[in-house]
Amino acid sequence: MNPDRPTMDAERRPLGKSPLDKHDIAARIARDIPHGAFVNLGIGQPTLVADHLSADSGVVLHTENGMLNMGPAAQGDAIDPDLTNAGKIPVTELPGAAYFHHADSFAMMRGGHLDVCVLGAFQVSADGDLANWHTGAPDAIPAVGGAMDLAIGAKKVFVMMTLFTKTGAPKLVPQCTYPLTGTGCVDRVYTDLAVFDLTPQGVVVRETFGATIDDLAGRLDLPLLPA
Amino acid sequence: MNPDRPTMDAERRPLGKSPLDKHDIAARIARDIPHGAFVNLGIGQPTLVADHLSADSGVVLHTENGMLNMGPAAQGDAIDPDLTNAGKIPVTELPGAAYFHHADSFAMMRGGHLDVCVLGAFQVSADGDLANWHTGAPDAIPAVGGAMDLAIGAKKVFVMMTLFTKTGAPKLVPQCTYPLTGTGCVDRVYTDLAVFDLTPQGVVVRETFGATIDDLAGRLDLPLLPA
Amino acid sequence: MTVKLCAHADEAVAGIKDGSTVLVGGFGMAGMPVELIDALIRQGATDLTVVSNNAGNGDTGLAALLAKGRVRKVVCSFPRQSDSYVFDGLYRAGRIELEVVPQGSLAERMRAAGAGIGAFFCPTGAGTLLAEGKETRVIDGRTYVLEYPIRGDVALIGAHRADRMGNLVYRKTARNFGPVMATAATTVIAQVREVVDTGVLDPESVVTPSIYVDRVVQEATA
Amino acid sequence: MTVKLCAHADEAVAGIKDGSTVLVGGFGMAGMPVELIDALIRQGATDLTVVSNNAGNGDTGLAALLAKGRVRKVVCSFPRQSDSYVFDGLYRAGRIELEVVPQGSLAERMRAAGAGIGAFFCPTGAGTLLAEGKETRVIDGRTYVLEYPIRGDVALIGAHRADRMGNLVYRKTARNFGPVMATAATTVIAQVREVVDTGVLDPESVVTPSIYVDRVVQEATA
Repeated sequence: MNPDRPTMDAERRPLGKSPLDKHDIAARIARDIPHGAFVNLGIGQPTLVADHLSADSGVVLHTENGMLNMGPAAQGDAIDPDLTNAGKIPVTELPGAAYFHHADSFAMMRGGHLDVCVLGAFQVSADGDLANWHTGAPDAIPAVGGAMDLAIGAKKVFVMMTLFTKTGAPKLVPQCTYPLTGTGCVDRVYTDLAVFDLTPQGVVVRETFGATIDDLAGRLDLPLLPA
Repeated sequence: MNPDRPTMDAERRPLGKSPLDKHDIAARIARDIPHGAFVNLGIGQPTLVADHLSADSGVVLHTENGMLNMGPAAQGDAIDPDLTNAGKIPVTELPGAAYFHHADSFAMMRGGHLDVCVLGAFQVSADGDLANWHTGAPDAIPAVGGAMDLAIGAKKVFVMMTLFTKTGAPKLVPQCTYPLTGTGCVDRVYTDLAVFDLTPQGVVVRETFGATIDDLAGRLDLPLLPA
Repeated sequence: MTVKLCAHADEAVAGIKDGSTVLVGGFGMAGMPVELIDALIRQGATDLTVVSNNAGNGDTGLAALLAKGRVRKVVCSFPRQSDSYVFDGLYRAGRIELEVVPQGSLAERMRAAGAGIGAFFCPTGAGTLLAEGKETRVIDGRTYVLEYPIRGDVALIGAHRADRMGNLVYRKTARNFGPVMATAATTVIAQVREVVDTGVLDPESVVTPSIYVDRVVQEATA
Repeated sequence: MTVKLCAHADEAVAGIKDGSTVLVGGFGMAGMPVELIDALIRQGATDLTVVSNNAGNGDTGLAALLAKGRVRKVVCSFPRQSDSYVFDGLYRAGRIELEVVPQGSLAERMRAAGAGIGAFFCPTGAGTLLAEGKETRVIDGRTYVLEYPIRGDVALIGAHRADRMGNLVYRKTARNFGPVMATAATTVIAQVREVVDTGVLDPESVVTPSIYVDRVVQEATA
């Protein structure tokens, strides 16, 4: 992958000037995935990252239901009910693929062999706690899937989310109020307004989009450090 | 396997009249292996049991170095350095074979999926303790291989041994004096002089060969029960 | 012992007892043993504990088994789906128990059952709701949760092909939970698309060796 | 990360550090990465801990590495063989440490390392010399020994074929420890008989996926 290549959609606004939409965030994440990395993209918005990985990136996608070197979503005659991703969407296989069973697939995840995983989140805390599986609502039916395994397994855990909820509440918080998926597991948070590194020294703002650090500091309930 | 078929070597003495040699013991064990059983034969004398399993026995041999449906030893051009048994002797593969790695092979053993394993022994105690890996001699180099895994894994553990050492000491004993391979793991002991079931009630003599129960009781330091 | 080749799914599920723990393969529809589940519905066993990744979709398969009130408890990673309304209704009415297990721990706990492991320290879920009440231990600075095996009385799995000895191969991501469940249950029943002669499957490519398989039935719709 | 295809075994073993723990595949000669071991002898790393099923045979391979005094400790299941005289001599002279591990526990401890398991309760060896000093626990009436992962800095394994991405297949019982060791070491180096183009290996039959493999070298004698 060429880290200097522009986002694939020429109509997108240039990064840095204004807030990003989900496609922009996905493109921004794709730029940070090293050449040849083994990557798991969580269900939902993180799957958009795949659209921004170039063919020569050498990135190998893992799907936790038992496959490495997963290809794009299947269309038309290529749809095969035996070949789906973790979101149960029909996908394709690339040359060099391998299939394995669930225990082997999660051993691969839990054993720290994936270089990167990208997950959505309800909340991320300053010390890297992740909440993305359960709203904690009393009538919610709990369902975790592979979220907890992914959160603790990959060498680097990237979160992709908006920085604020629709009602304006911060999602990067001093302490998560939603039930946790994993503790101290998030390395970096990609949002519409900024990219944050969660470090032992604190939350470092690597980059902003249409906002200043001071803007963000005024709306977030935690100290921000410049990069 | 037809449990009524005679031993394969017509020259063998009829069972029951006189002590058995190792081939006789192997034949006697083969008679007790159920049709279609999955069986591991330990290194050394237990491998002789294979010679007494008929082709229609349906017995499937496991070798702990990663194979089910192992065939007889390889001869001449059939020798393949990639295909050996646990004793590192070249063997063959039968139709319906399967290969797997060491962790899967020992998971199969430890998980209780083998119906029978047959092991040699230095000593077996009345309550089923097995000693077959270490003489306990101060200058001996300890080496256990798969003996401990086999001892605790199979549904039925059969021991094949002479009842006495060359110097006349009993090998079926109240308590093992050699270091143990496993505790309470042996179900049945096949010897040159008798077959013993190790039961919660005590040592039951199922069958004798050229000896009476009284003869044996006089030479063994433990109570014997008739079948 | 020797695998039983069954002529019909009803023969394959015969004898499943009330109160059994039934491991059911599949991830979504991939690898789902639909004909075996339908046969289990006809067979009648009740008060079942079902271990499966999901808790049924729509009105067929697992959802139909649930709808008939035959399942006391579901152990799964992800019950909630867009079309899991049968489970959702039973759960909200307090008519079914639920144990949510992280997907990898679900697989590993069944693997432990099949591999003779008594329990294992697993990092997944440490510090979360799903570890509440469980023993934990810090090993080399990391917190682990002690997880115990999940054993089945019966496993119902879907595979691609079987030979006459019971060796199984799967196809693509339909492999998922099948090979693990096959090691973890007392009686393993496989629904396959095709039964081939022994010797046809490549011994290097067999995923579930015959030792794990008790009964095989070829799909009626294959 | 992307596998490195090496032109020579010396390139494949470059950088192995003194004091490393080296997992060495093979069971007898089947699957033994002979050219990688010979290259390690030339490479010079010393004070090694070697984890392998055996402790060398005759005067070549592992035995030659031992004879050069480069191994501080051997972790294995079966050091004593008819032709293990190099190891035997070092051991009796007190010049090498030995940890004997039951063969299945050796495999499972490496699997645990690769699978992120912190420790596991294993029935093997309970009540024997090899469990002395280890934590035990009775679970459902059976005694288990707590076993910890064995991790390698490096694994040297032999496989049959690799593709250019590093996916591996093995052949017959030469598979043995290779796939497990490949999951348990920081740097995994595979000696193969043939490197084929990506896409040639059947994805259903890949035993060690490329994610586990760092360097591949084709045997010079192949």
